[in-house]
Amino acid sequence: MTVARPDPETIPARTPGRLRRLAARMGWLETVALVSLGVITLLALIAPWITPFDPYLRVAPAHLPPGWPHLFGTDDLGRDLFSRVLLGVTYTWLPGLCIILVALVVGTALGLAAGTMGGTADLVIMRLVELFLVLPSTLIALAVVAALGPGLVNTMIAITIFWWPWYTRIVRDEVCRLRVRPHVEAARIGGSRGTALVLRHIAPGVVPALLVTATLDVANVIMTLSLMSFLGLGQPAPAPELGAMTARGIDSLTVFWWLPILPAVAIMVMCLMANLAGDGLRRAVRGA
Amino acid sequence: MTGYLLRRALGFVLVLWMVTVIVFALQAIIPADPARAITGPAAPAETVERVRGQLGLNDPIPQQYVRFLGNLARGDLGTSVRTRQPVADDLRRYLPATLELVGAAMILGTALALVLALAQMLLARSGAVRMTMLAAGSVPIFLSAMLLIYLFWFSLDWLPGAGRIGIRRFEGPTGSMVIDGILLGRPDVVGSALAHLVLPALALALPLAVAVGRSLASALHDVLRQPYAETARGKGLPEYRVVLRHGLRNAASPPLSMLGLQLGLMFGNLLIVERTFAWPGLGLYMVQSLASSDLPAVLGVALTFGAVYILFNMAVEIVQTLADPRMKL
Amino acid sequence: MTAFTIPFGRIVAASLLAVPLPAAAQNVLRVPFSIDIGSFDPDNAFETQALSAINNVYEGLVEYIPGSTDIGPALAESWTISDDGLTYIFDLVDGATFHDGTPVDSAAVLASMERRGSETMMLNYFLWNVTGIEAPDGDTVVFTLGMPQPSFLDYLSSPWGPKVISPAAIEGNPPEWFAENAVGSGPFRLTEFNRGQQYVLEKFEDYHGEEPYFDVVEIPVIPDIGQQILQLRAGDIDAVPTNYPWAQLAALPPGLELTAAPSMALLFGYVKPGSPLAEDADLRAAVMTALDPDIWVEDIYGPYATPALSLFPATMLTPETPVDFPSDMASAAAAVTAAGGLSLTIGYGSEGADDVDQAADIMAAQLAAIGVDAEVVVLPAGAVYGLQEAMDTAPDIVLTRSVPDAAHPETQAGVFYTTGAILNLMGASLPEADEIANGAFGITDIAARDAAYAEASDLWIEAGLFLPFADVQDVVVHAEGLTDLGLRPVFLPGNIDFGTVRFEE
Amino acid sequence: MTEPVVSVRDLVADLGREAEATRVLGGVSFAVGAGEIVALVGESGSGKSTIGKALQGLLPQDAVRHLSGSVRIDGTEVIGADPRTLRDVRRRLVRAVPQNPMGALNPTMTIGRQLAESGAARDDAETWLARTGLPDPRRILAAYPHRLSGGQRQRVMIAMAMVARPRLLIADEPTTALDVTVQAQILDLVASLRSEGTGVLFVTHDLGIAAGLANRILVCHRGQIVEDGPAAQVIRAPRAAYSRALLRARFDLSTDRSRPLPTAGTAEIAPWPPVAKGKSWALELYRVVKHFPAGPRGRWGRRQPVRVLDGIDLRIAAGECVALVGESGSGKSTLLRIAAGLETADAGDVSRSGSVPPQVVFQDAVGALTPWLPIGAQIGEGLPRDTRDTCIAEALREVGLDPALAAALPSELSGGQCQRACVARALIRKPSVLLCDEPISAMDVSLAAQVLNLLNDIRRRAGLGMLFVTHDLAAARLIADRIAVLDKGRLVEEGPSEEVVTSPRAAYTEQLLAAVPRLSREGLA
Repeated sequence: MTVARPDPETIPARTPGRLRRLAARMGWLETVALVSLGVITLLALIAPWITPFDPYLRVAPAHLPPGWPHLFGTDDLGRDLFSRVLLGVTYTWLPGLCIILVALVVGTALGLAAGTMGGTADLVIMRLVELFLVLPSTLIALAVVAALGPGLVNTMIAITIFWWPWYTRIVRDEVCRLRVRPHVEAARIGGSRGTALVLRHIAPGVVPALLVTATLDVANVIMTLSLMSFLGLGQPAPAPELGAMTARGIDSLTVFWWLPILPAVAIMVMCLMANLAGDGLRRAVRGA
Repeated sequence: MTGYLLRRALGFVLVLWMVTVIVFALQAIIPADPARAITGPAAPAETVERVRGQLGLNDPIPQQYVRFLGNLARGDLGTSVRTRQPVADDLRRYLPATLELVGAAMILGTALALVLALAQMLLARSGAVRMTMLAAGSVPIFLSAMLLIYLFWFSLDWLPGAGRIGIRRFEGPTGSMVIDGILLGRPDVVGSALAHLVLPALALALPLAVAVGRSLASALHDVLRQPYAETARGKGLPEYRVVLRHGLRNAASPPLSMLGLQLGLMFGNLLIVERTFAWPGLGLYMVQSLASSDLPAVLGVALTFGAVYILFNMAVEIVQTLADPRMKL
Repeated sequence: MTAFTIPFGRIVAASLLAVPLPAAAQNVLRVPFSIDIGSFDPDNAFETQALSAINNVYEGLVEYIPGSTDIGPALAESWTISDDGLTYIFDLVDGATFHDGTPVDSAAVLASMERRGSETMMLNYFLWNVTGIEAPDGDTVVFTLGMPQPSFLDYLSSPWGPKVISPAAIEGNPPEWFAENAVGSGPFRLTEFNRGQQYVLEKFEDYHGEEPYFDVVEIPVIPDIGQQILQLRAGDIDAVPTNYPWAQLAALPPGLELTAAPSMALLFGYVKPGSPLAEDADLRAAVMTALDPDIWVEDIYGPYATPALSLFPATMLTPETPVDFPSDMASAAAAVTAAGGLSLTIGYGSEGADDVDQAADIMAAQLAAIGVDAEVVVLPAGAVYGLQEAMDTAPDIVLTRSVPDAAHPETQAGVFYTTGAILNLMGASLPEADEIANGAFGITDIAARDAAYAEASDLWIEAGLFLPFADVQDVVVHAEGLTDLGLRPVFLPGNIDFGTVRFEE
Repeated sequence: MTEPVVSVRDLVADLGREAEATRVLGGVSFAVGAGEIVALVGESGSGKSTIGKALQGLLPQDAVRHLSGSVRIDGTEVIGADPRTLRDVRRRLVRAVPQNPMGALNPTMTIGRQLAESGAARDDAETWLARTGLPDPRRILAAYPHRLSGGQRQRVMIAMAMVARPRLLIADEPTTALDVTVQAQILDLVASLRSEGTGVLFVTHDLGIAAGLANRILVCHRGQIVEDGPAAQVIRAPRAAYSRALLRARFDLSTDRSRPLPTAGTAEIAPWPPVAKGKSWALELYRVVKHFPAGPRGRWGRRQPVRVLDGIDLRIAAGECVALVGESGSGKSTLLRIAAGLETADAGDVSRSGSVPPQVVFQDAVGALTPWLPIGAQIGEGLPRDTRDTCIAEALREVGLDPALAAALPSELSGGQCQRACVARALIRKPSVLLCDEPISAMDVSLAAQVLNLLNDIRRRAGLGMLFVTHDLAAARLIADRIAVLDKGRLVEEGPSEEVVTSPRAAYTEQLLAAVPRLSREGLA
């Protein structure tokens, strides 16, 4: 063998700390926000056990302004507002995550199906998606809840019904983009077929776009949930749902400002964190 | 062009039809009984039964649906249980106020979005503008509406906080106070109507401005890294001209789509804003109709909103196409 | 800051608003409504907040006297009842005219009653017992009843009772016309019906009775209570008639005061027949211990409500022995434990007022204290009327704050409690109580009548079918100096009588 | 050298986003005189484009970590100048022609307005458009960029730069994105600018182009100018070792095709061993026809079909390499995809020998690897588990990669390594035909030579049939036994490589041949 085969090239030194590089690309503010999403989820999970007072029972005179030991003051019935807001995170955050997760699962499955099967399946699914997307969703979700009866589960169902098509569209578009990418063609030529091809060579490529959208959507879902509960369609009392708490306290704005403002601030913080984290992820993914 | 419009019109009808199916299906599962709502809880069973017969509620659902579609084709949306007026008349009465408010919110929101996005591009690359934007967009609408009223009307007395106009008994041909005021040459009416529009429109516009502004900022960011932006800079153009002349038009498409989508979300907020600002529009009508399970009215509002939404999105699509010479209708 | 803002506000007001000031100093009363008036038709609508508007534009033959359940003259200046209780003869007032200038005479009353009695009218049941109406002369109307009905005058006095409408208007217009127009004989004329925006009543100059203080009543539609409160504080409106947050009544802002009056609004609960609460006496006693209104009524309403005495509003009848809630929390908890735990759902209609959801809220907390797993559900609009069709999913207790049609106990029992009653939402049936209530129908002696109804009330409570909680007052918050609001117990809360209300000089 | 319009002294630049910064320019000094064309030659990553950007003051602000030295253009200092001065410099003194004209024009603005923005009066604009050889300048002024072809756009870009009568024109690989025939025309155009008195800095990776065009050549390597001299001298007697290596790796139509290309580190090269052409056809295409919906839209939004392949007959024997040559849009990639089974033909037959379908080596080697899977897993996909690891290691060694790379992700590899991995993935399945879709067109010369050698070696050793699709006749001649020329969906010429190159029959082939830049050392002397 006389061919000058080049010397075997060696592995380039792996750059240390992929996470640190991701954080650097996201920006510190966004990284903090992303971490705080995890913290909020943790808080939402353990909130029922760490509230300083029983959020359902009268623990002090009504309408105490924020102070010690009642950090956020007390409400109309003398319940500790801080405990209620803390528990409210559970009642607002977890349903929001649930809606997004369910929508993600359904949307992704249909999007993968539409994108990879093509033909009639694609046509049918995407027409359906388009229909759902062009319907004025909040309005119909309201009507759905009005029909099914108020309540957290019904509200979640109503919102989910109008949320999955977004993900289907994103997944389908990404799949269509990825499907014609050389690496998929290469895998096909290499003999990879069907589900294995989709799951190994296509689906993981959809994750970044989905992740960004889903993170940004947390804020949207929370706002929609709180809107529903403001209209009296969310989780009824005594569950301390943040939107409902704000709604109920709104008449006290000028008298007991902490009743509407502090739950709303909690909503704001959650939305802000989700938005920032989503922005950061988007930036990291797109390399802006 | 004809083909395009034809296709869109077909889609338009299809979606409206879907709305009718969904709302009609809701009617079938809703626990309230329209006949009972009409006759009142005190009516004897025979009367309720008779009204049921008159309303055709005893017919099979498909038959009811077909009849409903037939009436719809003639512009008959039935009679409101609550107001005892033809729903079509009620809609005509409430729609102009809503269109005026939504229109104002759209214009204000788009303008705000532009300002926010440009501020983010040109002034501060830091997080300050973005944080303000995001925080403003994260306030629940019912609180922001109330805060606007409290601050700008109650505390500062800069702007009116409720109703459409400060002048009694003014009526015009279009139902939009601003346009009627202009048509009839009444500057006082125009001024008052505009002043009344500011706060509710602002409340509606805030989430819109944030969503569209972010979309625009992101699109601009991409566009300004395109080679042609570099070409423009290479010609020695100042950055603001690069942004305005080369950036905006090319970045217009995603924020325009976002604008169209936000209209759908705005309908939900509209219910709250109209309620809080005592704005006599379809949102208010909807809230009250929902509360009294006035199905013909709810159906009518849903159809109207659906039509407005779809028409607007069609218009957005056409504008997008016009903005980009590469696309052909 | 204020130094800057005030001129700015003025400039905006001067340049943009250009609100023309009224030329002559008129007395204008501005009272907001939370929702549109659905229909102004007195015969065909169950309005709640528009009662005083309708009752100030239209008049019936008789009416309740403000602040009481006594019946006084309206278009009839006097009346006689035959000894057998079957014939009522009304003498009409002299000189009354409709807003269209036509005189109010017996023919007009006949025409109006004919309209009210017709099948298409929602409120025709007010005349169910009337077999004939005659007009022997222009000033006299004679009603003949099918059976003695001591509550008949109450029915005629009811805010939803029959009104006298101009026959010319009935002749000349289709029935729907009355949804937005009115020709009555009351102290005010309906001059503007601007749905969703505002309604205006103006003083009727030729009114036969006492002249009202206000020349104009403006009724803007302001759905949001927060907006109403701010407008009241800013002086843009004169009263917040209903739903002023109870918690804020104790410390009203300067310039505001409140008028509280007795009301027939009774907060009570329907219990689902067959629920453990209705079936098991021990559990019921335990639940009642926890729900004892003595404990929580003040938390919600402050001084403006009292624990209920029976299933009838205290202003309607006062029982000799009020309902007694047990108070031993320890044994209540023990009973729940003994039964192996208990879970209950408390429901209320989504159209319910804020205090009802607060009550549900607090009840759930109270029940939690004795180990009951209580959940609150909100029923969709209108669903409370369909509960009997879906009993398996119905809540164990449905809370409501309701007002009867009239001040007679029959209107309470016959609408809410007796078997098959229209608003007997859960389909409760207790024959022995029905029997007593039906027996009391014809009793004219007030004491005997009340005793009978009180006995029926006790039976219903003991059977665990209904639970009375609180008599809630009618509280109107208004500008300082507004007086003589003319609040009537039978009217729904917040219905200010525009004919009597005035500013103190 | 005439009075310099640009003089660069000790230009040092560190670039990098976020934390890490890299020294991209390490003390660059040179000058360009008026009316002089200076070619800046270097491989990708050598910093040659950064020099161009630095001259315009257009280095991305948020990426510049350090910038020092001096760039004087017509007496104005650019380094450290305020934005106002920089804009003025860009408007009056320095203009650039981009690498890819496709994206460099604003799609939503007419050519006329974009030229006007450049400071051109209408007459001026028309004159310059005409000078660049564009027909009907008036029509072009009113047109939107998407109406123009790539060559036309590049002419517009040149006109746009030249209307400002700049002192210096920076042309950053202005021809690489264009078809070969258009490339030559653009080069002629650039050469003609000399007469305007404008200095031209011509950035390129191709020594051949540089030699044919420039007065002087600068060779750029790792942020340093390693060679600066008159073009003829640099080509004939390069002083720097790097320049010599560049020259040696370069191939054109006269390169010796009997032996592997010389690459860095190889001194003496033996000729290719003869390869036995198999008796059987490894791949047969018979009257293949293909349509694409690419025409104008009909009423319901459907596009009219356009015929992209019009009855193609092509056969490849085992052990034989056929090069398919054509410009973009000729249908050559479509043909390859049909041969690979990625698309089906509308008419005609495709038959392949053997049970393993043809494997493909793609142009975009990085893109052809799934980004989130390790190299090894991709190479060994579908292989029996027990022998997988040894097979992968063997395949990696075969293409000259360290078997330890099996665990690496594609993003951790260089472009050349990725292409080798792709070849390994194709070979491990032991196909009878290997299809190569422009595998070297995106590569620097030295890398291209390596890959070309590798492919040639492998097909000879494994007796593979190979279809080598390319637009580069020089590469085609080197690797292929036969050359087929495709023009607008038709095969216009087919024959043994040497024959096609030396005595083409089709006019189109002649055109292609004329466009290939040559390093005629004699001519320069």
